[in-house]
Amino acid sequence: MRSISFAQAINEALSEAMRQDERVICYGLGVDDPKGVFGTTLGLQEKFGDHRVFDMPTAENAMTGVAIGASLNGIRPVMTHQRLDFFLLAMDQLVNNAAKWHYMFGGRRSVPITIRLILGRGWGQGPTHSQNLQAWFAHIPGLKVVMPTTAEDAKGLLLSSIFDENPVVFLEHRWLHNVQGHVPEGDFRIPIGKAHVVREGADVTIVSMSYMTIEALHAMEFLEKNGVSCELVDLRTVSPLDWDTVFNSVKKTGRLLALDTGSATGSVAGEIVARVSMGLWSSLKQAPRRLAMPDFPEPTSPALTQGFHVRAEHIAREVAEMLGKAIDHGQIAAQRKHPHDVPGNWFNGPF
Amino acid sequence: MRSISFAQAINEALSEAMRQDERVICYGLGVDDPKGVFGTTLGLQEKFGDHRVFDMPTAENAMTGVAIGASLNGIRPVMTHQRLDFFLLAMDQLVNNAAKWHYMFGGRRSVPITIRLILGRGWGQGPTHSQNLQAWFAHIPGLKVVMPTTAEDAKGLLLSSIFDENPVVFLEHRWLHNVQGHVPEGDFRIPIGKAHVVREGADVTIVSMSYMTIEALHAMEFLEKNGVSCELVDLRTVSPLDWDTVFNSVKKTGRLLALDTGSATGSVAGEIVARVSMGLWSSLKQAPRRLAMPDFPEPTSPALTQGFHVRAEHIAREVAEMLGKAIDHGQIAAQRKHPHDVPGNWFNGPF
Amino acid sequence: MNQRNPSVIPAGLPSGGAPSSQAKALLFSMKRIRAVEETIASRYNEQKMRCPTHLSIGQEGIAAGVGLALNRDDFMMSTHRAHAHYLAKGGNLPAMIAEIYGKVTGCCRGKGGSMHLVDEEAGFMGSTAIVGNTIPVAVGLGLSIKLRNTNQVSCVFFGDGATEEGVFYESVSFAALKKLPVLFICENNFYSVYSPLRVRQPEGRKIHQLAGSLGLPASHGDGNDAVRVYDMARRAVDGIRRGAGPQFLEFTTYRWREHCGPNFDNDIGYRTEDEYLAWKKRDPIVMLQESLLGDGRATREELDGMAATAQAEVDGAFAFAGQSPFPDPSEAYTGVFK
Amino acid sequence: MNQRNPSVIPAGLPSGGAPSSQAKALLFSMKRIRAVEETIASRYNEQKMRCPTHLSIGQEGIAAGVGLALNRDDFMMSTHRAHAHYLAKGGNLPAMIAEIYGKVTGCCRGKGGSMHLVDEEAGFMGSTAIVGNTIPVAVGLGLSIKLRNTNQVSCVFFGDGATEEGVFYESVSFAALKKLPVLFICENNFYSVYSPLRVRQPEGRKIHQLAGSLGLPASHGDGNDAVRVYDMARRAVDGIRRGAGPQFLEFTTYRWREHCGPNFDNDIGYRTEDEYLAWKKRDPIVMLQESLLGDGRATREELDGMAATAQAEVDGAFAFAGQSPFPDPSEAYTGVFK
Ligand SMILES: Cc1ncc(C[n+]2csc(CCOP(=O)(O)OP(=O)(O)O)c2C)c(N)n1
Ligand SMILES: Cc1ncc(C[n+]2csc(CCOP(=O)(O)OP(=O)(O)O)c2C)c(N)n1
Ligand SMILES: [Mg+2]
Ligand SMILES: [Mg+2]
Repeated sequence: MRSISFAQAINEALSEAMRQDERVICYGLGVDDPKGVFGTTLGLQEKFGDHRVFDMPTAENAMTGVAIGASLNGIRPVMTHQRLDFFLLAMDQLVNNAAKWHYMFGGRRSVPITIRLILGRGWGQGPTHSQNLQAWFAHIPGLKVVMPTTAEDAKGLLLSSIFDENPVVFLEHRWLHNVQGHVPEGDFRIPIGKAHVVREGADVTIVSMSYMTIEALHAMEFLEKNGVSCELVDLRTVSPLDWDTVFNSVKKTGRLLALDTGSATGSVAGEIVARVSMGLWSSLKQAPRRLAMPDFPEPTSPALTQGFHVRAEHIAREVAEMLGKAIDHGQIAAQRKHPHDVPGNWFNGPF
Repeated sequence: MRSISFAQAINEALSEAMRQDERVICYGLGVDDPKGVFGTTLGLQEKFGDHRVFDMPTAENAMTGVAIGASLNGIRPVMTHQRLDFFLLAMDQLVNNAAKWHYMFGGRRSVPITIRLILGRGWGQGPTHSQNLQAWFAHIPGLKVVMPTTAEDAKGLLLSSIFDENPVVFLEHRWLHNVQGHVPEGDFRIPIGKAHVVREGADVTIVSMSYMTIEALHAMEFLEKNGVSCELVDLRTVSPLDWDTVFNSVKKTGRLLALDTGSATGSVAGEIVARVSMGLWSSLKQAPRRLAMPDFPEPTSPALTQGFHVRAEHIAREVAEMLGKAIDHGQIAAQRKHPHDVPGNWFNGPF
Repeated sequence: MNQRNPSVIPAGLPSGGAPSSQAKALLFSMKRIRAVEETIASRYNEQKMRCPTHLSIGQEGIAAGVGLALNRDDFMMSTHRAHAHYLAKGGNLPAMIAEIYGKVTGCCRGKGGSMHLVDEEAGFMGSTAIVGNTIPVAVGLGLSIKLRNTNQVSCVFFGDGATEEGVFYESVSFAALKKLPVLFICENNFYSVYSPLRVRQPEGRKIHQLAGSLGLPASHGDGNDAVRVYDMARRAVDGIRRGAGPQFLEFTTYRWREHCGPNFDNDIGYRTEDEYLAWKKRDPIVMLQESLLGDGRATREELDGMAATAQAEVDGAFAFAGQSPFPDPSEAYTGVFK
Repeated sequence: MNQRNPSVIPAGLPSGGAPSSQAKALLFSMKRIRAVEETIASRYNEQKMRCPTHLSIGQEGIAAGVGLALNRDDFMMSTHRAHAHYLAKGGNLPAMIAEIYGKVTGCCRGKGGSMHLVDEEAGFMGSTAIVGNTIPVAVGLGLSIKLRNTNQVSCVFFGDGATEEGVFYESVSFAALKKLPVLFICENNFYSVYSPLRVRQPEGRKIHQLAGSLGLPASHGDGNDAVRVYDMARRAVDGIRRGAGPQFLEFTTYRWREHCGPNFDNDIGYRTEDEYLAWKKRDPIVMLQESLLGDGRATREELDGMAATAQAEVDGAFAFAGQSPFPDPSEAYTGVFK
């Protein structure tokens, strides 16, 4: 199968959805500009016209309400924001309207909108271009929250999101846009609400989402060389969360390390630790653990983000500690070939 | 000591703060109207003038920014919203500005604002007048989140909040406004970030906040008659959370039941279960538990809220189950003298 | 497609044509709304309608006028104070009363209450309890109309207070930018809860002028003159349907009773009894009735007949609501997702 | 209290009085800003300034004019594109460059970067990276001035894009309602990132007219004519200081380089090279320079002296930033609360 980037996979999903169903529209700041939201919306306006693909005013709250209203009459809007942080302006429409519409109007009508939010990190994004607030969305009944890691999942889940009958918050980590992967052509869907066991393993269950899955894979490769076998569950959807898959894995390994790209306190990883502790008490061999962002805003200076985010070495260290093994996890960082604040040398700012 | 209501205690705290410090101002929709925000702001404008106590336009986002700006020049604004739900319009100002200001500007300046939000419940408040989103605020580094239960704590914590140098979200549960209690006169403070061991006990630690503490007390009274001794920790502040007090109690009892007025998934109670599970593994005698709102919006019809919220009988049942005791918890509900959707017969709507 | 709202027009009154039959349709619509609201008021203290309820008594002229100007398949959205709009658009009355009583036969199966009404069959797409937050939703409906290329209009009601929200400004601007088929109706009753305009809006602001400066035709009129409201709304709707883009109408009016609930509250100090009485003299129903009687377009008997027809329908609706079952408690735990 | 911003006025130029000395102060301020921005641009690709950086080259006239019209103890707030404003208000230049380099000597100790600047000693109260979100904060400063009864003015800069946010509307309305001492400055450079006005704002909208209809005096001018900007700002500030309430000024201008970063991007298709060249001909620095030389108010040597003075200061600032230490990584974990 051909290999394309996560960003191209998003672009393909949008294109496929719009081709299939003329009710799908796509708007947001810059969707039709020369950069095309990190390449994800390039060419769509040319293909589908400016009535279906359009730029918008900087008015996040109303434009979310507009999506809701359009969806009540059969349109399927996909709205995009270049950073999640900007979307804080639209919490009223998202939470008071979109999330509740189907319930509060007695099931008469749902709100099939998809909201793409990009999660920033590193290279000076700073406090207001880096927030990973999936825990907020997951706390609100009525929202589906999707966080793909691979290009394949990005395409399959975005198509499922667009054709889902409910509001979906679709979170794209900026460090994933250039990740390559094999992606089927055409209409290809991954169901919302299904986690993926990326690697089977025996000793520890690692539960991750989005970019954390990449770091977990690096850590596991290293751990494997050191004789430690982890099972990696990539959530893909954080709400509704696939508790069965998580529970089945922890039942098998008896150990849990939950990862999160957001701040630790009140994180989705915390919820996973809580549910596993409450529900799988007797299967657990030891205390569950969590690795997440510290409870601080992301600082801007590269000197301050050094060591700030969870990386493979931290994951390896944590797993080693759980198993009481001495492992030289420092090797992982030593082998990294690019500065700590970029996902790879392809990235040189600004966003 | 004289006994006053929670609402009067809030009123006294505001009055005391404004008397002491002319930099304190107080505004919000209806603060100077004949109802005075459930009585909490009555008389303030007469005492302190309409330059310090004033109504405002229905413009929640800008008015939060206004509070931030005023606080940068030494003013201490107390802003009030009759429901938390309305404040969803102001998340940009709260999260992107207030919470981060001190950090992102290198500690040059903090934002000493207090935001009073009233949490609805029952009597037909319905989906958009009943949200308990403390978990959202607690997830944001840089916010303090206070949730008093008693009149005494309400006064002491509000005074501490107003004179705190940081942004404080002060959450008042609507069902508490008429609760009576002994409250010291004058300037009386309870420190932010300190939980209160309301009752000592041996068998189970119940961690609660705000109105859940009232239900827990009812449950414990009943449990005590049945020979079960609970320790009740009223958090009072949910961020920063007093982990020492929670941990010390669980170390003693070996059992945890965490209560929350918000939706279960991603709740503060979940974070407590997670941290206790991770940190006190070997002290726990059994799986920790959580009781919180179901993951559904609050419906309007009284037929649908019947059994919807956590009540004393649920707490008693849960504790009894943990201890393997058979207890007829149905008695608690049977003894209740007013409809299930009001805190007492003093309440007859609409808000 | 082009028929008027049938349910607001009593048998025997033609649904268009001569001015006098329109006037009678307006009068009946108002009387019917008034009968509903008065009945709610008189029974509210029974504590069986257990949800916040905002009455429109005194404000019926606007709902009636705008409702008559719209087609059944046009869209309408509204606010916390939505009963009149829902009814004027042809919304199902028994389903509304049942909703307020929390019954399973309610338009939201009891989940929404008075502040959340919906009847999509009548084009009433929803009302919500957050000030200003249906405005962009109605604009989104307008966008959908344009995309689907139908000939509908999306109409949204909101109060003077709602125009203070940023989302109002953003929504009107977007409708103007895209020339969407949206009719904005501001019901200016001079108060937001207990707060008069002067503590909320800059001195000298005229809401319709402000709206005009955002980029769409805007005018204002007396909301207690239902015929005038109808004329203005009709003209606006015609223009919008011709593709001329959105329009804005502000109507002044007055709420007679308390902001939320059944009582009069002129004694508590935020407004004067005199102010209330002056507005009461301008009762939109009485004014239209007198005009019809005055020039002989209607007889006293006709009017009594309307009142009786309306009251019978209202009584039926209350009986329906009363007899309807409550939803099963388990329904609270369903319906978050479709 | 009444002194002009000292740091923007080169030695030998008096800080007020004759028009020619004001013009020279403006010219120096612009040249200094330009020198800073050009130096950033030329060194940005070294990848040592690791944060998004929005340059103001071409737009200096507005910052210089408004900056000179304000007193040092007046307040100023700004946006993602804040360098020019910070400098024109007298903000500490070395601390700004150090901030962009992520150094501990930066005005935010490295935590904020280019998009978060602050120098309270110069009255520069902060700039942030969320479009529109300093506008209400500046209005809150205005409220504080009124409450504390000082004679200050609170000035806020924002772009044409920011006027699309509801919070802009809410903030201007509140300032007008309470007659707060706020000076709103809209820098209309016709673009928000790559988006021209026509895809964002209703046809025919004039931002200053819109602002005027919100309830405050509003006018507009050529932002590339620094003297005119200064005159208008000075008059507005005088009125505000006399207690006449808020004012709004819109200035048109043009950003020469890409939205964010150091490059030119007229080739990528969202605007034309011709448009850029037309604006470049109207370089605010060249225009003022030619005027001064033309009527003999300044000599070529004087101007060269200014350029040299500015560049020396800029070089010093970059040297300072380069030599400054990074913050200790542990600082990332402090300072959430005071
Ligand atoms: C965002 C928000 N803020 C505040 C409220 C509280 N509230 C409910 S109704 C109302 C009055 C609104 O006034 P207006 O828009 O003039 O409508 P009216 O009640 O006069 O019909 C207010 C402030 C709310 N529901 N939502
Ligand atoms: C709320 C929000 N939405 C979107 C963005 C992305 N963004 C950053 S700068 C910018 C352009 C704003 O245009 P304008 O206000 O005209 O300022 P200019 O860049 O032209 O100086 C945008 C849209 C943001 N930072 N914040
Ligand atoms: Mg009103
Ligand atoms: Mg611009």
